[in-house]
Amino acid sequence: GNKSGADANTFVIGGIGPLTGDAASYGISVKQGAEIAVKEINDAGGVKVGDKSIKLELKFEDDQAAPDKAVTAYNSLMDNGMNALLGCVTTGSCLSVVDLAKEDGILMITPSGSAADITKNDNVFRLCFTDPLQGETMAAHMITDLGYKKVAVIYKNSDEYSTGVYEAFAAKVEELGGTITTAEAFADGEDFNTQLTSIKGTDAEAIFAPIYYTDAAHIVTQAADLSITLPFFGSDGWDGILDTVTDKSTAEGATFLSPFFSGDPTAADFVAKYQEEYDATPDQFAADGYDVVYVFKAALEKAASTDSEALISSMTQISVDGLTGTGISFTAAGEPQKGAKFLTIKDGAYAAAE
Amino acid sequence: MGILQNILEQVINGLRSGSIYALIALGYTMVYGIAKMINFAHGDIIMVGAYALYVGITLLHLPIVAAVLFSIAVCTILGVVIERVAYKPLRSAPPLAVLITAIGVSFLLQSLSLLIFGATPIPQASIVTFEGIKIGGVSISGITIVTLIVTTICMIVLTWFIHKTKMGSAMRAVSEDKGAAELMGIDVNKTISLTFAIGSALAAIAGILYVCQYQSLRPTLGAMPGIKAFVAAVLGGIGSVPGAMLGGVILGLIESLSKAYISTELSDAIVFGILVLVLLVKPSGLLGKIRKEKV
Amino acid sequence: MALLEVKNLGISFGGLRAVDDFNISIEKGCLYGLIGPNGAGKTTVFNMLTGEYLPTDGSILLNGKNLVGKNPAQICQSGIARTFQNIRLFSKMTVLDNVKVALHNEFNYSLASGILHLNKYKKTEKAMDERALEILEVFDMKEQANTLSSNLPYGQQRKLEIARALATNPQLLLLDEPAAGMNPNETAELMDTIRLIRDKFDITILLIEHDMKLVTGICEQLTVLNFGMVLTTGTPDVVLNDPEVITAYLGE
Amino acid sequence: MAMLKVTDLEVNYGMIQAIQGISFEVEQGDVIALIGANGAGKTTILHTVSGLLKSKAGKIEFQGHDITKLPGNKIVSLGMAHVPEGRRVFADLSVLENLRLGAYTRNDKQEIEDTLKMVYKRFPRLEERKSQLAGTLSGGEQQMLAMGRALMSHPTIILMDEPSMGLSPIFVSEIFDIIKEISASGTTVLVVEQNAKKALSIADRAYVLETGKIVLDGAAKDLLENDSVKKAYLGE
Amino acid sequence: MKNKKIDKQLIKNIAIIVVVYAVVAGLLYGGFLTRQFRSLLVPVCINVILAVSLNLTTGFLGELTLGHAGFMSVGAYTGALITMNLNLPLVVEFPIALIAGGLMASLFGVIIGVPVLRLHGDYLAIVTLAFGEIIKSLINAMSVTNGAMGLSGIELHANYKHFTFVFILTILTIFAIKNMVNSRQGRAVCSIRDNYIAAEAVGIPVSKFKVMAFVVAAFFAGIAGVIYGHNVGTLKPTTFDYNKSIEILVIVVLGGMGSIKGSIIAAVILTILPEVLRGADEFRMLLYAIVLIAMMIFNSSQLKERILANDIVAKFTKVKKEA
Ligand SMILES: Nc1ncnc2c1ncn2[C@@H]1O[C@H](COP(=O)(O)OP(=O)(O)OP(=O)(O)O)[C@@H](O)[C@H]1O
Ligand SMILES: Nc1ncnc2c1ncn2[C@@H]1O[C@H](COP(=O)(O)OP(=O)(O)OP(=O)(O)O)[C@@H](O)[C@H]1O
Ligand SMILES: [Mg+2]
Ligand SMILES: [Mg+2]
Repeated sequence: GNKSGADANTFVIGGIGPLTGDAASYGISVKQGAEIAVKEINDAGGVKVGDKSIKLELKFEDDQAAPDKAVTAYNSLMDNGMNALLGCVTTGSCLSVVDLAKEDGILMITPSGSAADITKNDNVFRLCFTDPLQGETMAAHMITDLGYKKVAVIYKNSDEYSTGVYEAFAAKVEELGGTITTAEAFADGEDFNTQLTSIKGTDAEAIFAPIYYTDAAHIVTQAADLSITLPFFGSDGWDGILDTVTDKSTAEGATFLSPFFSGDPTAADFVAKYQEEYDATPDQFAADGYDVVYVFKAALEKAASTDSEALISSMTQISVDGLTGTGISFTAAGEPQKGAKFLTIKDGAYAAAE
Repeated sequence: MGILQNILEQVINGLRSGSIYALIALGYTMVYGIAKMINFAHGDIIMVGAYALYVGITLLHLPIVAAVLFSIAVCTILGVVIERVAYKPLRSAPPLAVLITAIGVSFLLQSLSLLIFGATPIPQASIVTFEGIKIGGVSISGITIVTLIVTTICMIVLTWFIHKTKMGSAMRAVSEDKGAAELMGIDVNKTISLTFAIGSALAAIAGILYVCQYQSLRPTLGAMPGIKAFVAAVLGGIGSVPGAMLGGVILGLIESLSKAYISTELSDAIVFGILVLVLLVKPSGLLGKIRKEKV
Repeated sequence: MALLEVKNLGISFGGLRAVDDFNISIEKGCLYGLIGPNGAGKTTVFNMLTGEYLPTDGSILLNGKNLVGKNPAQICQSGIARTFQNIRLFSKMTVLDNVKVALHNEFNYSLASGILHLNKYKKTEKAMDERALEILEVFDMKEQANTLSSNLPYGQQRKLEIARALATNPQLLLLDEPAAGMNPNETAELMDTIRLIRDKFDITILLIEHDMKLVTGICEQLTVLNFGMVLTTGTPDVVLNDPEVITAYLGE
Repeated sequence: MAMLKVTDLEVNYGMIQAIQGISFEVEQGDVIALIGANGAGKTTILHTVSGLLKSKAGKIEFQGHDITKLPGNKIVSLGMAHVPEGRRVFADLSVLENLRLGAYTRNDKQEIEDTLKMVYKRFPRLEERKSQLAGTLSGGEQQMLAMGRALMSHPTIILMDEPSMGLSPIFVSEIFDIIKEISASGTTVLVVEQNAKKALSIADRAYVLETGKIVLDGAAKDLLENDSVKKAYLGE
Repeated sequence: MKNKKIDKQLIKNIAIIVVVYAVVAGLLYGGFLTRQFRSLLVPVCINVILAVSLNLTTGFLGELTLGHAGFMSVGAYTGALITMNLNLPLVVEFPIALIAGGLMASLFGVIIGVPVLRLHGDYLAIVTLAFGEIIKSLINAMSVTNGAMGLSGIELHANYKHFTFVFILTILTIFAIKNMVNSRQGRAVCSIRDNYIAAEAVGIPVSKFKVMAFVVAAFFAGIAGVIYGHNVGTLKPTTFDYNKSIEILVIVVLGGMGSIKGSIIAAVILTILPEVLRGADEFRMLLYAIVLIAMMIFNSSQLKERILANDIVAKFTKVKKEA
């Protein structure tokens, strides 16, 4: 193949995520966030690796969120001289390439693949929280911190992320002495009236919806139509909801876990750049993509080498101040160590929950 | 809250999505019944209609009525152009070839809108401001009522048009035998274009009401409703206009009630299972004629 | 005992009584004609005999066995084959394959030997080819064996339909207007062929035809149908001189 | 001037040349018969004249217009009607709807009603069955419908492809009477028939076709006496 | 005279197979293939198997089938669960998985057979679509299949390293379907497509052969599923949705219904095409759509006929068309 990246002065980061199809918005966000980071770094003269300075190059491939396409995307990237993998964006794709990455011995960091199994190999790291961790954190927050006893759930049973968070959440709620009044599933589509009506028929005190903002936007809108006033809680997928609802008041009071908050002063610079470049407000995925690039940078600097093995072993020794957390570090198991933020929607804007 | 009220609410939820399915199925059946092709791009024309409304209102700042007309015009023209460019060269090809081309057109429209409008969902507020009504504690939203009314009107007009007008019988003639229709002096190409024009205009209306209902736009928004409408049209009986409406409403009701009272996890399996059962009992759909070929 | 014994056969389509109290008895080896004005119900009778339509009443006995309620494939296997008024060939198949489809029940091998091309497959296919060509030979169509059936001219398509029906090895062959669309010479040829089939294959034939030359030329018995009911039955010279038949059907 | 003039017509089906250079003329009010064996190309000629098939070479003129490249529906609106082979009635439409479609190119309601009455008079069976679906008619009934449908357009020329096929003897005579009547009322008729004897007995002129070429033509009554015609097509 | 011709054809086919194999294997094992193309070898074979088997119901039986991916998923899950739980050597467990996956899928083919007896045309198409969705939805809700999380860590028994084996399976499938089509049973199936009233009238038990076509097609789709699972290593229900079924249908129709060679060629082209278009980035799907439409239009255009009528091309394509 044409190993354009083989040149010693560039480090090729391969990205894999959905750029077309139903999940396209997530992949595109990651890609754009990463592009900003790459540009920033290169504009500032590149990464200091040992005594020379090298440039980063991002090659991002579409996998349509399909595991088999992720495999060919991965191989195509390898043909094109990929040095490390930023990806995949979705869990299923991650699982289908982790073993390939292990075989090739390259460093792989997924910005948003949250299933526990992804990091089973020691060359794989993750920037986001795992599904179980999110579920448990939210359960503790709702039951222990806020004192809810009865919670209803809406989750997407065709989605591994949503199901993963839900299952851990349900187990934790039970453990903490709460009850799930009803767990309403959905597979596809934009109509949640039936599920919401069912919830209305129970005595739930709050609704937990571990889903992405696209679906969440429909849910809050339709809940308002049905005059449901219960408070909503979400997972990190909720980030971005305010730009997707027509009436921001419908999302008022919703609380969700997010490592990233576009209103945060520390993110202002990034948000401005992103807005200028792509004419959109960055969401958590964009921030994830951005941060992963900086993690690569830190690892490169620490290892003082572009050698994969050195990079992988330097991963546990770095600490990165990113958009999704300050002082992010990684465990040998590949999990991130960073503080979770609860965001809440207040007066039609995101705010840090107290 | 009483269980009865809950059931009633769920029925209304069924009507809410069912009325949309019905409206989409009407346009679907129109093209399907006359051009004898499963127009897999129909759902995507709905998507275009929805985006056109957004462009009209939000980007061009048109008044609502003008934006609606703009959306209808865009879809009508698009429908005719697609027919001319992609389907007409395949007039003498087997029907499945046209079906695949339609799938190609569907991909094309989706990727174009992805390129133009991006993947992030765009919010678009409803243009229906009518609040809806409340009967005995159960409220029916304005948009549901509007959709039902619009669908019913479309169904009546369409039925009348196809069965009572000269153009309508020309359409049915073309659907059976293009050559023989030509021998009657019917301009086959014009008739098929007209079919697509009407079908696409209906798709635009469906797209408009769809955004009003769900208030959000994305490039793949037409895919699911397209399949659901296909299912509804077959459930109601292929080529039957009232059947399409009935099929859509029933599909919505089955969906809602099975989700509410059987299982949300298995609701797709249940809905499709019921569909299979209905077709086993009535092999030509609810209102379809059984036409045994004369031997 | 007659080969075919039909008693009180009747069918209605909605309000229309298309065939009513139809009786016919055909002896083995007979060349029997069914005639009558357009829309009299002749094709409908065929459709009931072959299981396309379920009669509203009456019975159909072939060799004393009742056929009412059986499906077309079963009836074919019991020994009745037919051609159609509007030709129905397997249009995307060759002439030879059209005939071989009809040999389906005469020759047998399992799906496995078909997929694995076992010896049984090869032997049987060879025998089928031979048999099919033998039948085509009768119709002088051996040369066209590898032609796509839809590319045949009309007259040959009709002949192929007869050949295909013959291949099912029937006892009774039903022909619906075999000479339609043929010119007088071709019709004369067809008459010879029909006689030949009857003699060579020892088959009983019931045919519908409007071409009087063919009817008088080869039919030994006639039944005239009018408005779904039997007008008269008898030998051609008697039937065709019946004044009622002349006014209803023949004219002049 | 000839009403219909065909010059050096050639027609192909894919690679097969079905018509290999044919010329003929039809005069106003005449009955012209085309006879020939199966597969000679009779149907192909009619299809090409009425625009359902496109010719490879040659020219077709109708009432002075060059219609070679015109689509079928335009040709029909110039006053041509075609009773196609295999009847091709609209099976899912009622008899009446079929007939009304025959008058698609006409606009005067009253005239259409009058023609409808005339057709019903000729084919009473059609009136009896006017709301039956055409597909469930018997073969002969469909043939009547195809004929009636063509008459509904009030054509100046009518092309008939084996109009007597599948009709009972009494109706065969009736059909030929109708052809005579139509022609007497000024309509030109171009008829393809297997029943060559009957066809020649009512025709003015006739053409004999063999594998895509005209091998003989002349006054119909002369052809009736022609030995080779007698032998090949009249079964004598 | 006919037999000789068949034999000649057979020799020609075998020659083609040997040449194709030699070229591909040479490139692969000689290390000349890029990794991208290397990882496409098995997917190409899978799509060939899927397309050829779908051709049986859609091309030869003439029934539009929109749920082929459903059968594939049944095979994929069955096979994966077997190898994940058996822990026998590859040579033992993988063949067991293949056969079990195929059989399980054909069992579902029998279940679909019931509606197949009563319905046809678009009504049947909808029912096949419904079955595909029902299967997906059940897999999503079941615990053995691990629901939406899917299965992962499936041993890679069928990735590019096992290309020879997968290639042989593909060839076997092609031969099986081709032989079936040319058998007495296959003729019966085709006769139903061409004119089912006439088929019944010459004594073909129509119902039996419709079901048979579905069962055989499902069997091979199941095999393709098993290979799929053991190539990618992960399975999730959404992979086998209606879009996957459509993808296979596109291959069959583009290749020409009832043409096995066409299916093979189209499967190769349509699997590789989107990958070749990777360079086009965000315009990839757009280009894919345009190429697809253009190919369909060209396929039934006069231009194609004219090109095919050309002497040299005709000589060349005749060889190809005979199968
Ligand atoms: N499926 C049906 N539904 C309604 N009417 C029918 C049906 N089949 C036949 N008929 C009617 O029954 C009558 C008998 O039809 P049939 O086809 O048996 O006539 P036929 O004697 O064969 O006439 P022809 O010589 O013209 O073919 C006709 O009037 C026809 O319209
Ligand atoms: N669609 C077609 N494709 C290929 N060849 C065709 C097609 N239609 C007709 N032919 C061939 O063209 C020639 C002329 O056919 P045509 O139908 O015009 O004959 P015809 O004189 O009307 O015969 P018939 O008396 O049987 O109706 C025949 O050899 C026929 O096989
Ligand atoms: Mg008849
Ligand atoms: Mg002809």
